[in-house]
Amino acid sequence: MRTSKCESATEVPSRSLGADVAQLRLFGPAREAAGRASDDVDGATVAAVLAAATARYGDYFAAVVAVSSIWVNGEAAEQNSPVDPQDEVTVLPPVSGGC
Amino acid sequence: MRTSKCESATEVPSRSLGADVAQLRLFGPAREAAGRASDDVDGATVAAVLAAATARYGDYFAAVVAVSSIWVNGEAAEQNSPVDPQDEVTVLPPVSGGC
Amino acid sequence: MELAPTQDWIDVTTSSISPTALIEWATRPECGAVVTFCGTVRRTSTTHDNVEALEYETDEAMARQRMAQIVATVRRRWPLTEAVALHHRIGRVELGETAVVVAVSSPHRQEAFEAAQFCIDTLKASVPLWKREIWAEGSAWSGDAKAMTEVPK
Amino acid sequence: MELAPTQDWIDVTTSSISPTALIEWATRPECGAVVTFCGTVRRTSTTHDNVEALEYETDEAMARQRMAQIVATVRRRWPLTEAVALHHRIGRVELGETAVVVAVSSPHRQEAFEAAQFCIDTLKASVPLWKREIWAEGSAWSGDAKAMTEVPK
Repeated sequence: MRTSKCESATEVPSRSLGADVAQLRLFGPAREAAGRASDDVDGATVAAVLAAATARYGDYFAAVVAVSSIWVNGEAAEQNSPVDPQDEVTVLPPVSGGC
Repeated sequence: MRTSKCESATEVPSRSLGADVAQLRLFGPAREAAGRASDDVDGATVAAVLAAATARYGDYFAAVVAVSSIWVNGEAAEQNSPVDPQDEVTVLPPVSGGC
Repeated sequence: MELAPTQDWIDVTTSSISPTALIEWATRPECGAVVTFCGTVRRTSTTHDNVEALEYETDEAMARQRMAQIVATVRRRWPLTEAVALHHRIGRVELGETAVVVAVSSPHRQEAFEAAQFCIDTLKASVPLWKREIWAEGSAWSGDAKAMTEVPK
Repeated sequence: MELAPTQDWIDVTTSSISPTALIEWATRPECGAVVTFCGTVRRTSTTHDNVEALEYETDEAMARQRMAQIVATVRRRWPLTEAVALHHRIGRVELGETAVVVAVSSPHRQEAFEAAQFCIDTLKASVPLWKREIWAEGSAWSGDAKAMTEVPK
């Protein structure tokens, strides 16, 4: 175990918990199922983040996620895509623009 | 030769020349070529009416007629279609509605 | 302008045409899609690049009859069509002004697009209308005229 | 409403949309054809026949980005296209009101029709928008939602 910190580490400011984990963004039916539009959710992959979110929000949320597209930082992602702290994971349910 | 007229003939009122012959109706380039929008032209067929009109109006009119549709009494007609007195013969040059 | 009818609205007019009025008229509670085509006078024709106006000539009775045939075919081919408006100006129409408007409403947008395109394509091919192009130094009959065809059934 | 740009006009707005303003904006001296699609709130949905309003939700930045991609593809596929407007309302939109307008101008009507239809088809498939149907006794997410696709190149 290292006893001295490296320079960059000493400069890390104190942070809230939220900044250490992924930022989940929810829209439409996913937002409704979760009861909120955003949340902080831990996880190293998309699958892990969504599993943690499902544990928190329940079965209806899981059902919506199952048919949703997932983006990480604005780009389409897969279940095994890596998620770094502060990444934005967006759940995009089936869309219904127009009339 | 018959010397007595039939009843219907005796009842024909006096008429202007125009009522004995076809009524020619001209639109667009055909109207411009003839210098008028309508005329009285004699002839027992479409071809005869148009020949008489061409003799009256000249080559430019003939050129327009050559690419035009011809109607008799609002119905598409052919060169050899019969024309009766008071029929309406309409010259419809190529159309250009819209923009 | 006459009182707008309910389903089919055909007009041949020397007055300016309001696309807005036609869109509002075609919008119905049962119809999600309204497709509109506006034909506006443009500077460039097949023969000139300085067109200032177009001048349309017609036989109004024949034109209305043909336009009614177009609407009849629309209703046969795209039976879900709700409202159809076909309005064409005659007389002089200035650069940038609207010479023809088609508006079609339907519950289904695909049908509305197809019906609207059929209307303007067939109007150009089958309705007795003749246009002169007018520019600063003169005028001439349009060079893109085509032999008039019957309205497809 | 922002000042209208010259060629591409994208908007995602809680205010009512004026098809007239878009048609007038899209009309150019070089373009004879302006095709407009208006999507209006209708009474009948896939699950209800008494819809009173729709309520749209979006992420505005994502939606605008996707709509810009749609316009980019239009310009690639239909290069004669002059002006393209895509406006979508968000929030509550009442029965009969206009929720989306597409307006495309082009020198050639065939291209304008194709481009306008591509815009609305792709907007529905690829732009992050979610609608709730609202009727007198309740509301629900629209039943005709589809998994979001990429904007075709």
